[in-house]
Amino acid sequence: MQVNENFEPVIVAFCCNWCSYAGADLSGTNRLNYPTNVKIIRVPCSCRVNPIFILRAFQRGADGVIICGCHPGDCHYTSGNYFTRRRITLLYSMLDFLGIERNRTRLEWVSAAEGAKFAAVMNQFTEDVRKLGPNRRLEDLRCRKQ
Amino acid sequence: MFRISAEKLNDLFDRIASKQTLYIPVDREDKAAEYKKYESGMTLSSALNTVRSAKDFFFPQTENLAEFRLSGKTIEVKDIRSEHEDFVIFGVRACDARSFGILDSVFLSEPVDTFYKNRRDHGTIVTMACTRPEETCFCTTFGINPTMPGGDVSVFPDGTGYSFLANTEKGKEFMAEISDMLEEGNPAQLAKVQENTRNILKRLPLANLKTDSFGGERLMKHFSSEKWAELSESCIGCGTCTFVCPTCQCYDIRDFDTGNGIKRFRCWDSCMYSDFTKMAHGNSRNSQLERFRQRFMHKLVYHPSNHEGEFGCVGCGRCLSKCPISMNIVKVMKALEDK
Amino acid sequence: MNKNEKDWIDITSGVNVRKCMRCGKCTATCPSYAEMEYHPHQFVYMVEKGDIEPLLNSDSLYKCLTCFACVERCPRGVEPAKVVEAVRLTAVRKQGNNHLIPDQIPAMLDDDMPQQAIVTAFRKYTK
Amino acid sequence: MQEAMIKRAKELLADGTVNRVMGWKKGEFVYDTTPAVFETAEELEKEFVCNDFTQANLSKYLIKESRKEGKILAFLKPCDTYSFNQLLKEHRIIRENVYVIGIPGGPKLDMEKIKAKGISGILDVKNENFTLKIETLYGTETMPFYEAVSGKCADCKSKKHVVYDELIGEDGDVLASRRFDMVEKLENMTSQERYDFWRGELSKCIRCNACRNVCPACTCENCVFDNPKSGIDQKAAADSFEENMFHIIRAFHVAGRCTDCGECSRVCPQNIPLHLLNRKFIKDINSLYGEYQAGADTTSKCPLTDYDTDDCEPSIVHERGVE
Amino acid sequence: MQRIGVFVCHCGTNIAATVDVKAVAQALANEPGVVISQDYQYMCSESGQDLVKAAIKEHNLSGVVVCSCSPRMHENTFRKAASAAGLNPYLVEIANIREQCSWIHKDIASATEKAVVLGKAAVAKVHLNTPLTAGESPVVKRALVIGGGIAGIQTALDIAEAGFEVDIVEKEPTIGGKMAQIDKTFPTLDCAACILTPKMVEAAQNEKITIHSFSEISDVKGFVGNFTVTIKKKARFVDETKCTGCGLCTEKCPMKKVPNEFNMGLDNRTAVYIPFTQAVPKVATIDPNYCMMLKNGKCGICSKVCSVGAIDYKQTDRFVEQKYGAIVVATGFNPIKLDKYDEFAYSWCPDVVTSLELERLMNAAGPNGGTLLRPSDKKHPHTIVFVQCVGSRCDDEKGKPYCSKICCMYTAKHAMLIREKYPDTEVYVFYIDVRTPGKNFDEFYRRAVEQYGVHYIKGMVGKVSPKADGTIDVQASDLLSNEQLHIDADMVVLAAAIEPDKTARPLATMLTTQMDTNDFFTEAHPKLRPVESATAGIFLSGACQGPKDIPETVAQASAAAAKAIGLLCKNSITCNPCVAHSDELMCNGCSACEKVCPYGAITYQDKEFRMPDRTTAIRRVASVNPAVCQGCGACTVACPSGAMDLNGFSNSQIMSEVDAICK
Repeated sequence: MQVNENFEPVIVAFCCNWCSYAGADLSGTNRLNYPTNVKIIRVPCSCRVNPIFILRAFQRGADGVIICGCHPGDCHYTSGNYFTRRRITLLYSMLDFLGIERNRTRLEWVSAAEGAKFAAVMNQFTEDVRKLGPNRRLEDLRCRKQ
Repeated sequence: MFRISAEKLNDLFDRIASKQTLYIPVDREDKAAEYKKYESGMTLSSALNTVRSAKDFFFPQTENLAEFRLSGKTIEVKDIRSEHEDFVIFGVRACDARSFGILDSVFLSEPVDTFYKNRRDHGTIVTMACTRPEETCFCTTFGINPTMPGGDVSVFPDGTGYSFLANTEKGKEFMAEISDMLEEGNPAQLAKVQENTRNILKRLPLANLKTDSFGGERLMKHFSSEKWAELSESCIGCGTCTFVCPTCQCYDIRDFDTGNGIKRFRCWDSCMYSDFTKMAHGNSRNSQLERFRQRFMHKLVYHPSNHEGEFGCVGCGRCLSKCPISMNIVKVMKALEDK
Repeated sequence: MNKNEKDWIDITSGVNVRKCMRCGKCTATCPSYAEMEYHPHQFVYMVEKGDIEPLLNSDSLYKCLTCFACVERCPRGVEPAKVVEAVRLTAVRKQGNNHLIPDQIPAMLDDDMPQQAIVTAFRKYTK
Repeated sequence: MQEAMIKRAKELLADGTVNRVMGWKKGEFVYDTTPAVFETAEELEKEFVCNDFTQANLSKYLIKESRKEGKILAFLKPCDTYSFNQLLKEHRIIRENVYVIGIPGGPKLDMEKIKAKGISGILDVKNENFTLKIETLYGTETMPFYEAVSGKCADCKSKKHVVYDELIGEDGDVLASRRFDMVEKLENMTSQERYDFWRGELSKCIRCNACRNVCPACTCENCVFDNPKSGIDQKAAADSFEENMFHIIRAFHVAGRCTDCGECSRVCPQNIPLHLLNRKFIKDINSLYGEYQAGADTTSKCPLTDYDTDDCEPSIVHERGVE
Repeated sequence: MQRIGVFVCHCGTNIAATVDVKAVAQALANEPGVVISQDYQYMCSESGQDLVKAAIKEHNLSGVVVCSCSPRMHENTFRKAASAAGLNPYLVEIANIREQCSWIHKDIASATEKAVVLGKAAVAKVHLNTPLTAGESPVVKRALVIGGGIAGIQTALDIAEAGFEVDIVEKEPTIGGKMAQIDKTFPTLDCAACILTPKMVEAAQNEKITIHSFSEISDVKGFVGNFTVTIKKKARFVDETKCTGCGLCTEKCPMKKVPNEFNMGLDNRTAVYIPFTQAVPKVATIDPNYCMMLKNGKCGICSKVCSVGAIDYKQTDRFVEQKYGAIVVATGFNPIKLDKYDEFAYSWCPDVVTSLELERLMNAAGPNGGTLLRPSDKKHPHTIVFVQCVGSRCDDEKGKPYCSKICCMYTAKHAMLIREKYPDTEVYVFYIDVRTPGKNFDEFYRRAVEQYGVHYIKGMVGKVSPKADGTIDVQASDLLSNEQLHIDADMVVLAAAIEPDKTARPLATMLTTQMDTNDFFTEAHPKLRPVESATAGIFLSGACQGPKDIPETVAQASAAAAKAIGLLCKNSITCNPCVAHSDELMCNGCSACEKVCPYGAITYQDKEFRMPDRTTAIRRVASVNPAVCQGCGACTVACPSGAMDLNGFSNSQIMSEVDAICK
């Protein structure tokens, strides 16, 4: 696949308020860099992420979507991330089944203590998406930037 | 009448396609036929009709109407209309050909729908006479003669070739372009084929379906019929009948916020849908019975009432074969007709 | 410290020597203890320090029975036997030939030699 | 079969067990049967039909019918009983108001498959020893019965009735079907091939909503795609994205609830193999979270409202099969 | 039309150094609905907040966006400020341009661009914010303490002291827990019973405290301030109200071969029993697994000898339902099972014992009356080997990854006690590390070495092999002298790791509290809220939260009590308004939401609706109890019809953020 050096992917990260958002804050507190491409949306729990939001992001021009939640067993709401894990596994599998590139979607568990992991995950994910190039298979042409 | 032999049909398509966009019905993998933009080597479908009707060419399922953009606190409106390119639809059956007239009566009456007119002006309709009608066909009920299909140019298959007859000015222009490829017709052979078709038409299971019990003057009788409840009870309220119908012309206008502006578009709507003509106060027809009744009343009563007796159905039979629960206009007509 | 050698051992053994918490249970459990100049815990510790040269030159390498008692007992899952094995492998590769060649082995066998030891020996010397 | 059903229905009407009968009504042709409610013995005698073409799943109608006055008799094929059970589980059907008679299932026939053979002008279809004798306007044609079997019956998962008050005919067993073969075939394609396959299929969609409206799992009062408040309502696929969106979300919303009754693909006027999307979810659920058959009972937890602390991670999607 | 104010904070140079704050303010000023966009040095400062307040009043703002640090930092600050200025606090949104922008990016241009996008997303969201009002729910003035060990007793006493009713639920027939089994305590070497038993009696006599012994929790419903708990009072076949604890039945019971769990199975008890003399409540219990009468209806002696007629063979489990405002978990710990450690021969050599067993062997009330004798032959042991870290600090599935914390100290205590009482006995302690932080702890351990001559050897025991002569060969390493040792020991004492009680896991599920992978309850915050669980109204006391010694346990017990008292003092508590709600017109009653709700906040009811077609219909619809809902949003995704939505994080709000970011 051709890598366009100038391609700057748009990446939407859904982070649960209790672990991953705090993890993202920690990576900021520790001044750990990750690309500006990543924009975080705070949700109370990873289980709040509706598959519709993920598709919506792709529709509107996102090139990658990542969901971050508490590690399984650590959910602030006890079980939210267990539901997330099932739902998102199935959804990603379906997107893959429809021929959407696998590396455009990811789910990671990042605790409030894992600032370094958060930054590393975002660096890696951004690179993976950059390699894929712009999202063409699940975009809405009407929303493409002129 | 001029004729081309079946082997040379694709040469003819190549010629037409070299001048303007040509659409012909082709078979899909699932053996259903659909109109496709002609590319060299495509084979004309032998199916009687396409799943989707030919109305799509003039009244597509979605069509952009305008664009707006917010810049600062002002709204900028962008007119996106442009002249449509010339195109030819080949192989339209008599029923679909008639449907254009019905659509015209809606879209071309004042105020004229310029989007529709634009497409209509640039489209040349080449029809194809039927030789193997299906059991679901009932075009003759509405006075359509499938052996004389109309359109700008009529094409008559005779088994080994196709005869061409121009019906309109546009048709004559079309014929002039291809005249060098045509040879003299064989009226005798054609007459035999037509005779054969007429015989089959008489034997069609729905050949005796009559419109006598319908029309504008029968409004109250049919509207208040007790039959609707039974007829509509298993309707699932989908839009299949509407969307495969060549004469249904209802649409909804919607705005889509792209994030960089608004695109205003129209798209087909179905009176079978629960949110059809939803207004501020809510819906005007709240039960499936009312919605179901609307669809058939429109075709059989309101349309002839508003358009000089012309029914809103051409008997193409698509809804008969596509309705998920096999409820259709024929069953409605039979239930409501005078006994 | 020979960093390359250490990395090589880390990779070939697949062992993270830093997991060792210096409890010595490996040595406490080692049946070859008396024969060994360097004991299992020393292997782990010295590899961690990068102090590999003495190990390479020691006979201890070949005294390990690869019985895996240390692997079984280690509370941290360090797997000292694998470290020993990796060091041994380094030695073998360094010398360019084997400590023993398989043909030499039959002559060294006696009736008391347990079958397991013979199998282990073959495993060791035919790398 | 049809006679036995009519006879039993008349008995139950007569003794007051039920006041209505849900079945299928004859049409203009042999194949265009319509789900219908019968209220009298005369209607049953005259119009009731159960033949090779009575495919429609009646379960969904019982949501509405079970809320009416009195009890209704419903004839359910094995596959329909799964839908019925699933609807019971979701509190959509009032069980007391339905008298279920299990009837043998298919294989039912698909007219489209007969027509795809180039047979047209069909006047009658008779099954003679598993050869179809088809009367047409253009003479008599024959074809093997099994080549005309509808897609949903060809992949039949079970001939067992999971819920009924009484049975007409024998009860069957859960079958070892090969229904996941096509899903597997797609899984083994490359991502690009899969994309092309689905683009080809989904671009045919005319958004008639037949799949959704017929689906016994789609019983929302107001579908998100019809509800302007949802922010994702759409009336037609104005962009290929919307085609994908509709079918992905619809499949997701019925995931773990879809009984694989096959109605979606049966009714699709464009013959899109929509059931493959649902089957993909079923296959994934079975392989990742343990065998689960929606509608097999009314008590087990739907895999999507349940979890196991040891569930696999989504990375499994990234790791398996072909990219 | 919205009137939104945007406030961009410099945070000194924290933000301003890498984000062009003026440009951000300018860019956001052009967003629809924005009527004022300002930047300021420190938005969170008094004057910064005044700026926001003034703008709210002056421009009659309908929404506020603050571009500043993480909302986890100052969201509350700005909500309070908005509230003070008369704007509903939930109409404030924070764009995190410090932690998630200025601090992680170096390039000013791209960081500024990102800050603008984050700001736009917040503006887009605030457009859809709705005023929310936090509800209130009353607090039941009664606490439940689960577990009647020293932690539970201390917590209950403290809460009762503050004047609130407390119930203790203990699964054993008596309260007292592990401490009741312990002989002496470190570092003072005073008698455990002398400390514990007066507290047990105090708890029994305190009129505010109700003890449910031999009871378990079978169900927990409700939420902070209003829990409804079902307590299962297991059948003990003795009427607690009649039994005087005279013990006559236990003397007469013919079934005398029941392993005595109180003495770690080192001796036997009778089928009807009182665990120990100072048991509270001092009531007999019949063990149905051994009682002849209950097993085959033959015996009935206890019933005959009981002068008060307390024996009731027909007794069944009873369920008591009670409402509580606060729950304290004090389920304690147990030593792990050592049957997987073949190398220590624990399973088959009676002279290899655990420390808790040694505790009983040395106890005056223990099986040997306080004389230390080998269990196998009742001989006096001359060499005793202690093995530390058995199952602790293990990276495998056999043991536990954590340090059990108390073993170093109790082993020093045991070694010291043995050397003091039996100076002829040699004591060896094999250790990996000696961990004795704490007041007077290291001094204590040094005393064992220096004053009592205990042999501390750095190394681990590799193999314990009982020999034919009755001694035990202990093969170990001495790491400091780089040797493998063999010691002929008479007894081996294993410092088994401790683990949370097995009842804790199902309890956590009922309480919807979190546990770590080791089944210790997780505190809400290790430093800020160490005795609270993340679930409001559930507090943690003692070793259920992590390994602890007695002083720490008691300290935490009192701390948990203080937290519970703090809650019980309130008449009502404010609820989080960011809760789910269901649109009844959309709800189809499928119950998917109910099944994923971890709090049981969703209930269904049949309601009559007027349908669009002018008929009425009874429909089953979901409703959310806002006091119970914690706002996770699991239900919103489970709901296929989109009927369920979440205040503060609604579908449309999140989608508007997505749109703004992807634009």
